[in-house]
Amino acid sequence: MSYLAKPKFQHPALEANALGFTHRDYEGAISTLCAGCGHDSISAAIIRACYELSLPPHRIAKLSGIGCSSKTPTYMLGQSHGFNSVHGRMPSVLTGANLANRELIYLGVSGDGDTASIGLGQFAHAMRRGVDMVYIVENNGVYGLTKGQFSATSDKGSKSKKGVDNPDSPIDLVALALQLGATFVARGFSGDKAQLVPLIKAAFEHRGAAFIDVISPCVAFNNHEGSTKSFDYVREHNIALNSLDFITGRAPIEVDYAEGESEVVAMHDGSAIRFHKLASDHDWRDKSAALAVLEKHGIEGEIVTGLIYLNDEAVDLHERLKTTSRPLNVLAESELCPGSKALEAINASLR
Amino acid sequence: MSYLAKPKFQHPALEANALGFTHRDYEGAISTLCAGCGHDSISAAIIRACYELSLPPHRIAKLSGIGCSSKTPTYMLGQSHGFNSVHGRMPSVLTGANLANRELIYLGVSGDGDTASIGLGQFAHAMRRGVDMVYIVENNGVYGLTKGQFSATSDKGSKSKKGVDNPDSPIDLVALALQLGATFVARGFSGDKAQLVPLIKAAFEHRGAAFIDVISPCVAFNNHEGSTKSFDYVREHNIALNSLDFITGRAPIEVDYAEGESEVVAMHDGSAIRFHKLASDHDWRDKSAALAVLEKHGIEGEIVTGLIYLNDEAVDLHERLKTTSRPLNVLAESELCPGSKALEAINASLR
Amino acid sequence: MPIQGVNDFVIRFANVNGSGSASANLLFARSILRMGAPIAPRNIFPSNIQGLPTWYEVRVTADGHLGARGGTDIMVAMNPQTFDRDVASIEPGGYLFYDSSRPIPASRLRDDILVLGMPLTDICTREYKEPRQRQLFKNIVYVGALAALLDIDIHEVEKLIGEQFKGKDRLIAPNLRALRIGYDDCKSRFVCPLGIRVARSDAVGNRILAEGNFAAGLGAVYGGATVCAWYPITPSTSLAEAFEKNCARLRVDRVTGEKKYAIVQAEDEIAAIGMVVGAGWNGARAFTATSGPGISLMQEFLGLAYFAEIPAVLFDVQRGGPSTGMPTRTQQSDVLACALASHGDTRHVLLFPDGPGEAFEFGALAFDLADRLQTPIFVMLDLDIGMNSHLCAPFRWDDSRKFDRGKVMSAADLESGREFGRYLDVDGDGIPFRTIPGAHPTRGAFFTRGTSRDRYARYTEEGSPYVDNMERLLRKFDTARKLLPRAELRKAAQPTRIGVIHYGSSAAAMGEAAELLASEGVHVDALRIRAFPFGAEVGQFIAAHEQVFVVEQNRDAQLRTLLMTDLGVDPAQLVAVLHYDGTPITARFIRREIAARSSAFAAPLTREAVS
Amino acid sequence: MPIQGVNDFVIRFANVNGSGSASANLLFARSILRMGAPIAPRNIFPSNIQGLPTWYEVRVTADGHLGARGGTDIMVAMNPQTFDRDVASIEPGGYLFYDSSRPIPASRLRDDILVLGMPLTDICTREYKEPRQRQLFKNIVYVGALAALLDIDIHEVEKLIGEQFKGKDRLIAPNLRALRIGYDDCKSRFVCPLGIRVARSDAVGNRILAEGNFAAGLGAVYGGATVCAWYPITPSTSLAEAFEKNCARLRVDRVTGEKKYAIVQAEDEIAAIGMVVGAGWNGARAFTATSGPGISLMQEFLGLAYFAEIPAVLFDVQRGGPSTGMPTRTQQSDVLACALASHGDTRHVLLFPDGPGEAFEFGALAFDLADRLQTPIFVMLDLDIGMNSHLCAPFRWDDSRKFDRGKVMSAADLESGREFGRYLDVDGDGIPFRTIPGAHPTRGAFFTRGTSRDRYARYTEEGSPYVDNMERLLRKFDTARKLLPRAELRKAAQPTRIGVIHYGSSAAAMGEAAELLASEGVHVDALRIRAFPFGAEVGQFIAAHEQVFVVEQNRDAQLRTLLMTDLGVDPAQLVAVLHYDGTPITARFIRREIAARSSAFAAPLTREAVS
Ligand SMILES: Cc1ncc(C[n+]2csc(CCOP(=O)(O)OP(=O)(O)O)c2C)c(N)n1
Ligand SMILES: Cc1ncc(C[n+]2csc(CCOP(=O)(O)OP(=O)(O)O)c2C)c(N)n1
Ligand code: SF4
Ligand code: SF4
Ligand SMILES: [Mg+2]
Ligand SMILES: [Mg+2]
Repeated sequence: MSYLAKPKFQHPALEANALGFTHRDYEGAISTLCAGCGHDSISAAIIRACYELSLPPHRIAKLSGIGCSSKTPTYMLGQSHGFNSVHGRMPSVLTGANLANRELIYLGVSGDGDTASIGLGQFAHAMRRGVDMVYIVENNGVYGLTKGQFSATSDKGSKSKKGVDNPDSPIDLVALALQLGATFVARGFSGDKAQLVPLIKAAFEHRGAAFIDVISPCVAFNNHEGSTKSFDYVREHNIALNSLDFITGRAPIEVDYAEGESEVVAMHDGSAIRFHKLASDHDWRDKSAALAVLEKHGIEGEIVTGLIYLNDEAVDLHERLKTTSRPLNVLAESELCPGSKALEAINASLR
Repeated sequence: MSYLAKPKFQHPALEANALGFTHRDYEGAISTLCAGCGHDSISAAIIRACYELSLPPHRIAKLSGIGCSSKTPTYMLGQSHGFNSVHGRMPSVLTGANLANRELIYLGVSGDGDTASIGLGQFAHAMRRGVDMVYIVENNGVYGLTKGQFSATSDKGSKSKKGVDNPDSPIDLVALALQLGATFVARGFSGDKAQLVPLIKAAFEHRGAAFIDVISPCVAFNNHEGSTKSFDYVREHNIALNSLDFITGRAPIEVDYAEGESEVVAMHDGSAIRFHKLASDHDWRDKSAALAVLEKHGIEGEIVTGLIYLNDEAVDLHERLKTTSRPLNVLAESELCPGSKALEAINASLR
Repeated sequence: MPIQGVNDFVIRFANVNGSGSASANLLFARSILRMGAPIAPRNIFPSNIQGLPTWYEVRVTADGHLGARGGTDIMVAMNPQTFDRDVASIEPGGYLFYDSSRPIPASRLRDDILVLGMPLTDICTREYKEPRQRQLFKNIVYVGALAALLDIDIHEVEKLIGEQFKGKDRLIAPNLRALRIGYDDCKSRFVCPLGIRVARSDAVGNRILAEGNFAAGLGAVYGGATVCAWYPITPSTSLAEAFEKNCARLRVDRVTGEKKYAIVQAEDEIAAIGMVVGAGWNGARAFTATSGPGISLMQEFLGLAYFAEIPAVLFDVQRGGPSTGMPTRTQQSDVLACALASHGDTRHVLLFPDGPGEAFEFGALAFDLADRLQTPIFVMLDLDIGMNSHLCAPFRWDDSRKFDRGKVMSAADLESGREFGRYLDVDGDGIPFRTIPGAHPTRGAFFTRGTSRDRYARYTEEGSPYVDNMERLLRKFDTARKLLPRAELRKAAQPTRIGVIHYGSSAAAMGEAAELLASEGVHVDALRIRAFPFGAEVGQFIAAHEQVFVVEQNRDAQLRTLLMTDLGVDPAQLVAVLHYDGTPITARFIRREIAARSSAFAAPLTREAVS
Repeated sequence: MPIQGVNDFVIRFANVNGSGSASANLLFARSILRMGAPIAPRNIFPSNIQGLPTWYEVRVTADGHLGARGGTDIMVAMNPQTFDRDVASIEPGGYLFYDSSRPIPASRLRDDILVLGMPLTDICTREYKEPRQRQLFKNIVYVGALAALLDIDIHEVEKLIGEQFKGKDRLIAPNLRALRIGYDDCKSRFVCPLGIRVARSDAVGNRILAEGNFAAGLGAVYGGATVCAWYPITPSTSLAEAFEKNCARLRVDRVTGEKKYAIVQAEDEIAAIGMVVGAGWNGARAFTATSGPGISLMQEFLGLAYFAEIPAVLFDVQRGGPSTGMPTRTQQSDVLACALASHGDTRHVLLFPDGPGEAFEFGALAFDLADRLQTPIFVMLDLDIGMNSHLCAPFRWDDSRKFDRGKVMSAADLESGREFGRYLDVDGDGIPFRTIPGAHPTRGAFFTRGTSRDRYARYTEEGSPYVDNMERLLRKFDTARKLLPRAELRKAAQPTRIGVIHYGSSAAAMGEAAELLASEGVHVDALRIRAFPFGAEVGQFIAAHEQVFVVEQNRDAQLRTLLMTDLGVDPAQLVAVLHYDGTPITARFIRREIAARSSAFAAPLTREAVS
């Protein structure tokens, strides 16, 4: 269990944030997912996070692959441009978009099928390149949209709705992201918004590849007894390493913790995260420790949640490429086209 | 450095093995790779291993993707069927071949570009499924055949021949294979045949997904000062965890170790591996330890070689699928086609 | 006057996805079948799991016209979201059946139709406590009501309920009760039956009702497929599932539980076709099932399989393209993507089944062809064939039939010293011999690659062996032409200069359209293409007609393109008739198009509803 | 009699891959250029890095015939592996220059050629100590010898050496020495010059010698491309590299070192095109460079880009297909794979440059077209254009030219309240407006998807908005037809009923073939296609000729297929002339084919060597 920092007063639905936007300005079209689908809770958490961070909605680009999860960008951030691309290839589309304009805020939404099966390669390489983005996998252990086949994150021995055991070893996307060089790695649970919203906020403020695996039960095909991705199972096996508050320069939030110690970590952009350690003594700066904690709890069938690894000194793709600080998509002709003089010199060298 | 068990007498080139085949019977066409290419040494090691194990050449199927490395199956095992498929997709072709006939011995050969870039997804999923095979990556950190671009295994900061630094974090295929469920994971060096041949032999005897990452310098494009995949660099930074002898039931080999302790491990098929611990006290049964040892030496720029992880109780793909023990490709019509009677029953159910 | 018709009307159910209506609607449809009246049911569903509009339509057709007809005679409007649209879509003189629990203002109804309101929700609220029960049984209640309205023998419905819940017997009684509630209430409320109704008939005969995907999956079992590698995608998923289900029933050793097949859900379509290629190379009969996006992803491997000559079978259950397009709608728009799959010069063999019957037949035959021709064989289904149930002749299998494994050189052949060259055209038909890996200790091993090589499979970069090989592949393609199922001719009652070429799921609508046209005095000979490359009969047919309509369910006249390139036909002779909005093509549409553009049609056209 | 010719012969170097011969051979070729004689050099290299046979051929052509000619007049046989083949391939009366250090029996030589043996190895062993030096300088020695044999001004070669090693000055002297050794030794050994020789000329003019890949990469710089995502593959790699090299020179801020471009070597072609699509969607000019296998892998994304209307540029440097095929050989065999890329109904825009000049021009233009048409634009090069150096007019750029960014609705437009519907055909040309993400705080955001939607980009599964959209895409394609580069007509000297259609790298050979034919009295009008879809002029050209040959470098007459489908031309009118063995097409080949099949050709054909 995690504890959410409760602000001192209630936000009414229409209260404006620092930018003057209301919560409604971050909402999207009405969801067409199944009633009770975990994905809808994640959409709500994203909306909340963006609202609370006062992100300008139109400066967010939301991209996804194909699947129920990948449909969700339609159901949030109606003022943002969105791109529901092809199955498993959101990472490359997002990378390209990011190359074109480094100033937007990139949100990638994917599913476990989309990321761990068909999209595994792109996922891995986007992490490795340090693309500045928030990459959220809405992980239900099944292919929702194609009606309930096992996905690659489905645990060995987990039962399908039809009662068949999954024979294959699961892919732990958190462990993979860690190993591949993601610099912000976390896991959340769609049923625990209190933990999830600050994670998403922190991820947005991180420069580099931020990955959040959100366990998100599929009520239609993977919420039964015997599934290790059902609401009940996840609630019972959730090991929350920490909870955190995201503190912007503008609006520090007073918090009231129930237990444990806390620690404030400054982020590169002047904001800060306040960590509140919970289940274990996990050091989120230590990659090996992170892998070990995953392995240890994994063997027990437990699901580690919280911020698992953070390296806020990350160097993102643009820094690696040494791209100009201005967005490439606004550079003018005069800056891009070398003109006839330069061409004459080239011609001369070819004689 | 590792030590090779020297048999008591020299094998002349034409001495027959237990099956009556000579070394020559395991050779292939003349290599068209660059003189001195590491890949040729690996081919020689594979030939040696197959010869020493007395594998029937025609019962081996050798498959590969595209690249200099993937060309090598032509240069070995001339009596075996080979399949030089498409770039990065050897794992799926091999999986299909294995499904068709579980009785052959499958050797997959790939390059670092072939496996860690375009083929990462297939590599991961083949490991995860426990396809019974020996999967060898001839890892030179570059794309040899397309003339020297960095590959995804190239270390951060490693210099290209043209003098450019690699900005991206490398993918460690050994760590990935481990995490994805490979049950035999090793690393070798093309310059150390003494260590490599027994590793390959042990891999062949392992049932399940056996992965060997073999560092194999590219003399044409990645053997210069500043490269971390050059002969010199690898020699200087090689941390050999162990050396091993592969002991078949038929022909136990007497060994003469130079240092350290040794241990004999029985394999599922009655053969045995004799481990000889070298550099550190690595326990190859412990996955977490294996990951930790990789991480530790990785930070130092050192290259861990030897048998890194082994789980000989692995359950291979066919066992998971509960396929019949006979090869699917020999099943007769009478076994496969249910005939008109069964069809009548089906028709009845559709009225 | 309300529409009249015995065993001849279209009923449409407007439901909400995931509300449990599907099984009730199927129950309704099958009860008509048990009355002996031919039906053509069709599902129109969204790309979503729950909560969106979905429709189910049943055409009851005494004449056995199994294509979609277009138009709705009676609408069962159960979805408030689409109510207005649904009401508007009823043919004048038709019927509206709806849940009148919440009053609907007259302005939202129509006065040119007969409106039948029944307070279904109220009835269920009265009869059942549990909300889920209320929801589920409401569906059965309306089936009961429809039985009354349409004069369906209630005992047939009862019998079906008994069969359906066999094993879950405690569910039988409550379902029967719900059925009876609907039936009785309806009888008490309206004059039954309506002008449209069902009457006992023997027009169904021994025909079966099957989905094309089921049939094709079963065909693969009969064709000896042992390896299936696939990746889920609508509308092909149920094909792989049908293979699995039938294998589980028919191919598992009773004693040991061992399976005589292997099914792998691959990580994507590239891996799926890779596995099929690997298995085919290694001598197993292997297939994948996919749809358009999968075909796009498989292109590179398809070029390899063409060039390296690997047997493989692909079932492409086509949906609306391009891109993700309309994943739950039907089209025939992958014809070119399959026929020309891959970069470079390639040509692939396609089969076009017209429904479940041929889906079964070609589903088995494809494996013989793949082995014989050593190349990928595409079985081109579409969503309409694959996911809708169609009435068709019972599946048949000749027990004396043997698998054709094609030209495989056996260990004995090799031992006898017979010459083996992997790409040697020994018989002049362009088809070389192959060996199966592991066959012989010292002979017959060869190296397979997608790069060019000589007749003995030795690597070469020289131009002339390359050309030699590419020309042999053309010869092989000509051989294919002779081995494939012939096109099927349906001659007009009278000699005519008008021909129509069609294929796949257009067949039923085309047959009906030909009848409609004939009744108007326009006679057309119709040729149903069953395979590509085309046999000689196709060229002859075109040559024998002045004007040839090519009926397709795509925008770009894809088969017409193949007719031009494969047979050298003048495009001026081929008039494209194209229906591609994602709904199944109808006889009305074909009739209208041909009538409008036929040189032989003189009578003025009356405007009418077309879908 | 030995072959005679001034500035008119073909020389071929037979070397071993990786032996350092490439730069020596280039030095040789450029020295002829400096003499003012037009040349057409071509590389024939294996798919391997070191140790296999490789050839370099220079056609010296006073008449400026820049296509491959076929046949070799003088062979520089430096590769013992291929010696016999090389000797056999010399034209009767030709010349053989070889390393006579190891004696070769007369039986392996020929007496209908002039044999010139020079003990190159012996000379180098004598002159140099280091084995590597011996190897490298041997190449320069033979360049010196050839200068003597062919009467090339040695000072031109010396000057070139000076330029080449500028900055590495200590290498100049030893190279000059090696050159001189060869020159002097040769003069002392043989009667120089030979019957074939080089003479000063001014036929080159201000032309440049450039590779098409270099030109296209440079074109992308001029066209304003800022994002390049690619995956290495022969023969396209050098295109991305040229972009990088030129950007590094021309687009890096001198002060900050910041780059006004981003190049990502993707993990594969799917990711490469995905990045291009993402960048194009986000308003950057983006491209990828690839070859056939990459095109196959990109199919799904290409369907998305077509349907979602994303600007993108692809350079397809075609090689021998299908599958891996002949990776180091040239073909035009991806025409259909590109024009029809993806499942579903799609049509794509192709540009066909004829060499480096248009590779540069179209390389820039493609970005304007992509933005204007909001769709992928394919620039179809091939290995011959891309990786061989061609003489062409200097690159030109009009500084008053502005990028055409197409229909982008700006923040100001949106602010002004102008109506925005992403898929609204406001102008009737089928091209809708788009907005760039982030443009305006509250207006103009839309959702991009590959599923069907209405004119305002709202998701829908209904048939009629889908059809509406697909029809608009056809209108847009017709608009493209009008915007693309016109086909170029080369009228015969006399009126003729024979037409020839050709494109891309066949241009030079076609021009020469037309001259050859004209000299035999057969006049042909030649139309060079520069883009697909075809402009009206193409249909008119075909209509105006009785017989139209379509010259292509593929097996399946792929452009001919497009002519039939796009223009409705009767295939009977289009005679395919197909050259596809992986070598560049020659004038001799085209002439022979047209002569053999032309209705206008009466004269009997003499048998001759063709390549
Ligand atoms: C190339 C391709 N293959 C297959 C599909 C079919 N498909 C749609 S969604 C999906 C799986 C989605 O699973 P996941 O990403 O876990 O999303 P979920 O629906 O569970 O949220 C598949 C296989 C497709 N759209 N494209
Ligand atoms: C689909 C596709 N893309 C690109 C290529 C070009 N290509 C050939 S080999 C190769 C890289 C090989 O690198 P690696 O696997 O490391 O092998 P190496 O040559 O270094 O042994 C590439 C990109 C190809 N053949 N196919
Ligand atoms: S099927 Fe599952 S994942 Fe999809 S919307 Fe329904 S509950 Fe959510
Ligand atoms: S290029 Fe490199 S990898 Fe390829 S053959 Fe030469 S040395 Fe080996
Ligand atoms: Mg999922
Ligand atoms: Mg490599």
